[in-house]
Amino acid sequence: LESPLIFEKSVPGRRGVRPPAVPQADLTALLGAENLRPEPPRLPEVDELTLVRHYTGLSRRQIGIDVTFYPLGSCTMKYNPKVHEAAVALFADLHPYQAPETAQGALQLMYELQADLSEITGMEATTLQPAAGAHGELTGILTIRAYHASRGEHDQRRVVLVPDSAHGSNPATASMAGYTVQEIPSGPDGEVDLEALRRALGPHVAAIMLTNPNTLGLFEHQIRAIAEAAHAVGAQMYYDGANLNAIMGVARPGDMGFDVVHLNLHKTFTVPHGGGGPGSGPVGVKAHLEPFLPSPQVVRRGEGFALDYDRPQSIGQVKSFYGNFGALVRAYVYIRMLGREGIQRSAALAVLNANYLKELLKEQGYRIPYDRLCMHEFVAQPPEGFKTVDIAKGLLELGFHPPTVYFPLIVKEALMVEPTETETRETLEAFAQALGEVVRRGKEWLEGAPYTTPVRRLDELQANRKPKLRWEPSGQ
Amino acid sequence: LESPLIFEKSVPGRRGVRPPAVPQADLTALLGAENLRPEPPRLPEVDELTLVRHYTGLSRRQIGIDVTFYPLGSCTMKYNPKVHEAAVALFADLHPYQAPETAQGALQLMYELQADLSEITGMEATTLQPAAGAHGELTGILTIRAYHASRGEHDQRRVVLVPDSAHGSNPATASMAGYTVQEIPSGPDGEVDLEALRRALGPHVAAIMLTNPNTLGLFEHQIRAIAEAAHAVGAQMYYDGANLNAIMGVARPGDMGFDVVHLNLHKTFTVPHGGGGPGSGPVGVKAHLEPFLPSPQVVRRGEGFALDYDRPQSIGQVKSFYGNFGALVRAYVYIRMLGREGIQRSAALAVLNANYLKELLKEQGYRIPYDRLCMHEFVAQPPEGFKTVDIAKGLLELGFHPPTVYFPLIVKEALMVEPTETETRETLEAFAQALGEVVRRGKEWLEGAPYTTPVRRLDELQANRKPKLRWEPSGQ
Amino acid sequence: MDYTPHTPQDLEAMLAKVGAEDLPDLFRELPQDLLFPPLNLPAPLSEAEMMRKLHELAAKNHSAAGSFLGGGLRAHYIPAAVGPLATRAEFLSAYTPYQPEASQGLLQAIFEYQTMISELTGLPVSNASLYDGSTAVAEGVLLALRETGRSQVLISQGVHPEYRKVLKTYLDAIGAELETLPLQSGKTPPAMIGPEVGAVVGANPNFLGTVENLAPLAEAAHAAGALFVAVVDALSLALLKPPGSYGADIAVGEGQPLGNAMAFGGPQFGFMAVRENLVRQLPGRLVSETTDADGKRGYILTLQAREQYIRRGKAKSNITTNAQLTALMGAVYLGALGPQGFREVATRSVLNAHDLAQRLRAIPGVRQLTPEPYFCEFVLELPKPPVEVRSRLAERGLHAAVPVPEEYGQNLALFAATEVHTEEDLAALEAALREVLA
Amino acid sequence: MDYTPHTPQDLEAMLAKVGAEDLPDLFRELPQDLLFPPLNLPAPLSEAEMMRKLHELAAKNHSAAGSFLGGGLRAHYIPAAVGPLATRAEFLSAYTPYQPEASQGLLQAIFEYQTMISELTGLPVSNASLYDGSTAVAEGVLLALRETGRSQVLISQGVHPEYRKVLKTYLDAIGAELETLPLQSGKTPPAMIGPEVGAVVGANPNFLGTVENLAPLAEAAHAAGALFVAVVDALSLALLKPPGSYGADIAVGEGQPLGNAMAFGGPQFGFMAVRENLVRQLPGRLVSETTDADGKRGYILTLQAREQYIRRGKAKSNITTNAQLTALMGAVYLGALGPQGFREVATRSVLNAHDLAQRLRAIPGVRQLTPEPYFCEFVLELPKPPVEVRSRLAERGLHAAVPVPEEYGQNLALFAATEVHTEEDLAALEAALREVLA
Repeated sequence: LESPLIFEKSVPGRRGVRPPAVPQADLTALLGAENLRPEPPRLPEVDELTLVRHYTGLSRRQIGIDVTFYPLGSCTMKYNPKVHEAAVALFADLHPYQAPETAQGALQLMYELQADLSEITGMEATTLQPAAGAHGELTGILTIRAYHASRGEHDQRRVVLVPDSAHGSNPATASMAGYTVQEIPSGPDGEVDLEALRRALGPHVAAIMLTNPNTLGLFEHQIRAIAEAAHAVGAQMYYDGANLNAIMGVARPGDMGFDVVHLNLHKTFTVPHGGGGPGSGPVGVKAHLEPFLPSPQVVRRGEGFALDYDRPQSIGQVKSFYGNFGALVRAYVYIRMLGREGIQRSAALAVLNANYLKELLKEQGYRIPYDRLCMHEFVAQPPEGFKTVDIAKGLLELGFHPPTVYFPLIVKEALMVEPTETETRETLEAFAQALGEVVRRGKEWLEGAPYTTPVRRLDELQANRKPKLRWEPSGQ
Repeated sequence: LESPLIFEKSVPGRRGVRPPAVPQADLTALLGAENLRPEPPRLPEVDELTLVRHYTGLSRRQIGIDVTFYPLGSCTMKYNPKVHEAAVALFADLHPYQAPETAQGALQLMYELQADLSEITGMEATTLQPAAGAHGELTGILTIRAYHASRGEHDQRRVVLVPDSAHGSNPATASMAGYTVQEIPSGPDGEVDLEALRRALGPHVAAIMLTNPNTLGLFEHQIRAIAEAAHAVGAQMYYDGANLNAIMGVARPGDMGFDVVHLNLHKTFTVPHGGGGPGSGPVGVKAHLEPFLPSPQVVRRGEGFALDYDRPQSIGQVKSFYGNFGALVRAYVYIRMLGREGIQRSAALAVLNANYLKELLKEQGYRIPYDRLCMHEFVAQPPEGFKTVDIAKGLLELGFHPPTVYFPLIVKEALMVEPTETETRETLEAFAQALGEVVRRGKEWLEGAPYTTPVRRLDELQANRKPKLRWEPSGQ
Repeated sequence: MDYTPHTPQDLEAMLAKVGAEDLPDLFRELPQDLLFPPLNLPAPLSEAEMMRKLHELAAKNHSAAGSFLGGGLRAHYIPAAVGPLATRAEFLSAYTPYQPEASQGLLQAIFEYQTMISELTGLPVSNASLYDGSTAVAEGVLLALRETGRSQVLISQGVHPEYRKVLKTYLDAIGAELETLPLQSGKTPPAMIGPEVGAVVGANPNFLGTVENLAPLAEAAHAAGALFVAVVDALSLALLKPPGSYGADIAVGEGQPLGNAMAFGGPQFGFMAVRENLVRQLPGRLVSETTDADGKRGYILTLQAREQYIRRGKAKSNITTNAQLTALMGAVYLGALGPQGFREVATRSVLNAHDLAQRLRAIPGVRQLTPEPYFCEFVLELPKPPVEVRSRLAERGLHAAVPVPEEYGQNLALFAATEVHTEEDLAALEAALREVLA
Repeated sequence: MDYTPHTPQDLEAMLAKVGAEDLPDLFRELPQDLLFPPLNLPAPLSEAEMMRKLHELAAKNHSAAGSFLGGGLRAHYIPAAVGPLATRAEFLSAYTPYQPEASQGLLQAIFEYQTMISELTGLPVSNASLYDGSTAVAEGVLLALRETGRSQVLISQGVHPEYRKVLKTYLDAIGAELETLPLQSGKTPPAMIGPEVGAVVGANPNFLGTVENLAPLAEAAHAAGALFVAVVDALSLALLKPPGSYGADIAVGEGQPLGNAMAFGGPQFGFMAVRENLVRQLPGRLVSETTDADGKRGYILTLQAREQYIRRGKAKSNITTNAQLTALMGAVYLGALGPQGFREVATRSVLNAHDLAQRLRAIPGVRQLTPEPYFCEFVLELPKPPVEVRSRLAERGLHAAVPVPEEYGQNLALFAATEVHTEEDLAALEAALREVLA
């Protein structure tokens, strides 16, 4: 069935929700004739039922974790507990500028979460302000930058080292922070080439950004040697928390030698992804970096809690107000319900699920370029001659969301699979069967897939060459 | 895709939501060994994500008003405002036995709703206790019975008159109340045959049960003559409120001469149908019947509100506690938001939509057995040679819910169409087009329809002959 | 505001097509003096204004969320997943699944619900739900009378007094007789059952909270040719013998403890399960598995010949709308907890109730009326009027002490504990009651 | 409790298959002394216990639902339909729509959102959202600097002080210079714009609430070869000229007033719209219409070469996760109200603010700092410290008087009114402020 745009359902004069009655008003007098817009924005004019059917219908053309298995590598698409939504509703009507003595519950929650996250990461202070993972990266790198600047080394340290397997956000962040990015190659074992890294290190290096486990799902075994080498030349160790789910509570970045860590609360700590956000990207640091964290921090003051703006060395603010509080509530609930044991067990089972699925994939003829005990995810390749994009589209036809495709860049035809700990063994087995099935159906079938989704393969080239980015009223 | 039962997804030992920890307990000592069940009930054992996917998946195999047009005649499938659900959440945690001074808001709401419903129906008292329309019918008929009994006429009045076009619940209710049911034929104009009615009337008649407009969507024009004739022999006039949406606020049953009226809050007053309930069926009566209404009633007492159990002539209770309070909240919200004008306008537009759609159906070759200005609904027949069941299945294939089929019984191949006032003209036009389209696609196509629904036509005979009413563990 | 989408242009075109001049003209064939009465209703409110008024009304209520109130409904915890799943828009806004091809979601969910109720009760056939516990009792008894062709009913005083009131209303309607068997020392005594008795009804646990052995009553009923109706607390079935195992032909009860809000008394749902041979006497909807035109498994309403819209005056009941959504909440609840979680909720409720009873009956002047064994509710005799005690407790933020009808004795109050209570909660109630009774 | 489904049998079979002895053995290749540190976390809670603790925490907060607080976020009414629609499970639990065939719902919704933002701003291209208003300003300025290849920024003091702080953080990172143009009599004065300035930023209404004519500033920017960035209040665009019409190359702002809860400051969403020729410089996601293999219309992420996961160090921004769900709330909100309803919300907010300002500035010692014309927020000079006034008002159940940074003057407080306020509300605040200031 067709899915018209809401604008195409619009009928002039039709009304949805009506606000309270508005008295007669002379807006010209109040706002100035020269400031008034001559015509209203062409928003859709629909009744409430049409609105409801429109968005309900759109949701039925959409899948999410609640619908099916969604093993996107590096995205940690685990179950988002429903209790989160009940929890966050209790804190909806708080304004960031209300008197702090009237928001003590919210501040206490943030204070406790700061402590919990520091504990889980092995850090000594945490800011909750960044709005997402990449935003946390920026915050973390700026914190490092401020640290170097405070020691008079800013002009000297202009390079950030990033492995070639890193998430794209790492080099992008380093660029945003004004750094030159230097890529470090991976060794044949998929880990950072320690010798290459050593060669690249020097007094010009501000930081190394690492994901551990890395995007191949492999734990960097030489992490301590890396940290030592970095620290020996005064560089800071940055931990990209995107893959923390593998080791949350099991091994702490702080104990590995990292100085800074950002977390993706919407990955590891089960905040719903919401179709791409909002997320939350707290940043934890060791004590020597604490003075540079953004302002304000939540602090204990007497019996209560307060916002501390007195942070003279702070990098400043990275977002208005105090962070994505709604996401913080959800992460807090998650941590407090799981406790230490639940957190560690969840990480271990994420690893178990990934390894189990990796074994099943091998049985289906998929190739595993780095076939070791993996962490929370692994990278596979389709059987010889098959294209990853086709495998992905075939999976859609069988009702599964495909893994991340063509990433990391260092593996050809990569399928990056992260099942997460909340999936059942039966689901993993059914998924492996489906991966076998799409191959058995053959290339011709695969190249045409998907067949019964709301749309079939879309023309991306056309969209890139001649993007159509908004609806236009007909006749324009 | 297949849709396994939740039992088929069950794995021994798997857990979903966990309650607070339970201390070691000797249940044998507390409850007695002889009282304990030897084996737990075989409830499904699933993790929370499996639960969520299961019911989310089931919902995606289901349609409702929020998904598509749903013009079930006599069912008043109008839009259920989302504000209702926000409203009812404010009153979720009230216990019927908490001290009344701690539930004054709830009691006030009920008190005001009693008054509003009396006003809208033209009655003098209303009970909110019945749980559904048919339950209200029973309450109303028992109230009439108690009234006759109070006058010593119970043994004499053993008959309830019901038109042949009536809802099945009317005769079923009269039977449940111990009455003999006598059917009154409809005249050629689709209305009650007044002469036949007069012949049937007499001192043995307890009540006449009428739906007005009737199930053909026609207003009984002679309603006052009917009421006079009934009252002349001491019979009571019962109004089945299933079709009130046509005339809500426009013409009141009380003014027509009815003594009792039940309402379906889940039809006329936009309480969601919930897949078949819960509903709510308040009953309004004229003053002479008030003493017989169920106990308790909500009354004003001083500054506050109270439950009055001191009703010596009451028929007693028809449901535990005070009615389906959650439904009452929603109906209250609906009435208070619409006000008089909104209520009258909604009724008028329900009638306009029905008449407009009736005209469109004629253009598509459908036959209208009683082609007059209809009220909120009308009865149509497919073009000669087509079967109603096939039309219905064809509509499903085109994404519409079909009208009520094969009712009322007095019209062959009946399609009973009630669009309601919340549908747009475009929807009505698209629906009429679909009705034309299914006929154009021809009988062969129609007999195979639907094709792409989650299942195709189901074997009802098999289900009746050998009903399978529950899942059985395999091997049993 | 109303929810109609009609623009002036729509009105003009549509009125023209149907041959009416304006909206009132649509009613031109009605008696004109009936039309458009001056309704005395307040001015319409916008949604924002309405929500504000509702918040004001809600502020006049105290939450009974953590209360110790019982007597049919209790404050259990509802897992957060239950509401969002059961009230998915497709479930909330659907009608009765008359068109099965478009309603497989709901039909399958009902089929699963029927299975769960069958498992809880130990009886093979469950319907799709009834309004509530009280009307489920009435429908169960009517079923028994239909099946036996008799017209007398014997009911234990242990059945909830409101349920008995509702039953009386239903039986009066058809002229059947209702006799009550008074409790002795809190339990249902052996009964003499006459030859005209078609239904014998007992409750387990009974209204005082006591777990009864109803097998003798069931046997006596059967010996007299009557059917035995067991009224059971849904939660108790996690731990107690299923009524099917002690001779119940029909098991009924209230579904609220299974994942439904107390909602000031409604809606809940009533459940009913019966022996196989009673299926064609069953009131209400039934879903059966079947196959579709392609041989694929599917679900459909079945045995509809029992129902009013087919059978009219000869239907088994007039029930039409039932309590599908609240029953669905029950099914989701049971699915969320599973057998182990359900057992834990019940166990913790029992333990809390016993702890609480021990604390409260130690207060001077308080005596426990409910004999052992009891489940998660119990009745105490208080040295002050329960209505007053309930109010004094409420002033202290505690909701407890439901006044018990005088037929059971003077100054009696019902208490319940559930899995939501902590030891501190129990201690707080004890302290408050001591204060109130001092 | 955790959310893992593994039974002991699962564990055994799966561990065997992967060749591990137990769960810790999965980490055998890691440095062993790192493993399983003794985390200092409280004991785990069941869902019921957690919700109870949250209720306790929530009870320590006062609701700001009907408040007069402004400065970036305000207490507007959110229609009841917005939440249930935008948080349908499929939207809530989806990832970024990388697989368009399975994500048409979200992609179409974003395409519609882009259209709505384009309509509000009068600029042809909107991205799919940014984190919030503050980061949208920063991203907008960075865009202008990329496009112009310059490294100086001139910003009006009328831009929200927190937004300027965030911008400063972002600019410091790349060594760009930020110069602030102080307000004169509450408005942005004419500016001298140097040849190295790549971005000029103004706000409308500005932080004091005043509606400014930014056309001269935009013209001056263009004359100097800079781009002009307008920071606009989303609600104001119902009534005020779209920034595209007075020369903005880039319009950015905070989305919270469009159907999002205040949520103690987040999440909201930031919006950004630009001139056509800037599209390839735009940060964040973009959805385009296209066609599928059957020629059917569909939607897809486009111009991804701008983004970090393709372009890495050369990306236009590092943004990945954005604010899709809160932006969707914004779209549903605008769809629910339509142009008329949106206009009414804005109008009533303006009228209430003007009524309120009139009342409050009549209080002895109070002076209005915000010049005419102003929208729905305004700043007053108070005879007592605003922090104290805010607290005293809060004691009276009224939330108002946001302390304004001293860069704008001494003892200043910001007030806002919205469509939720009635005349009684305004009178109540007036009375309370009189009391507090007396």
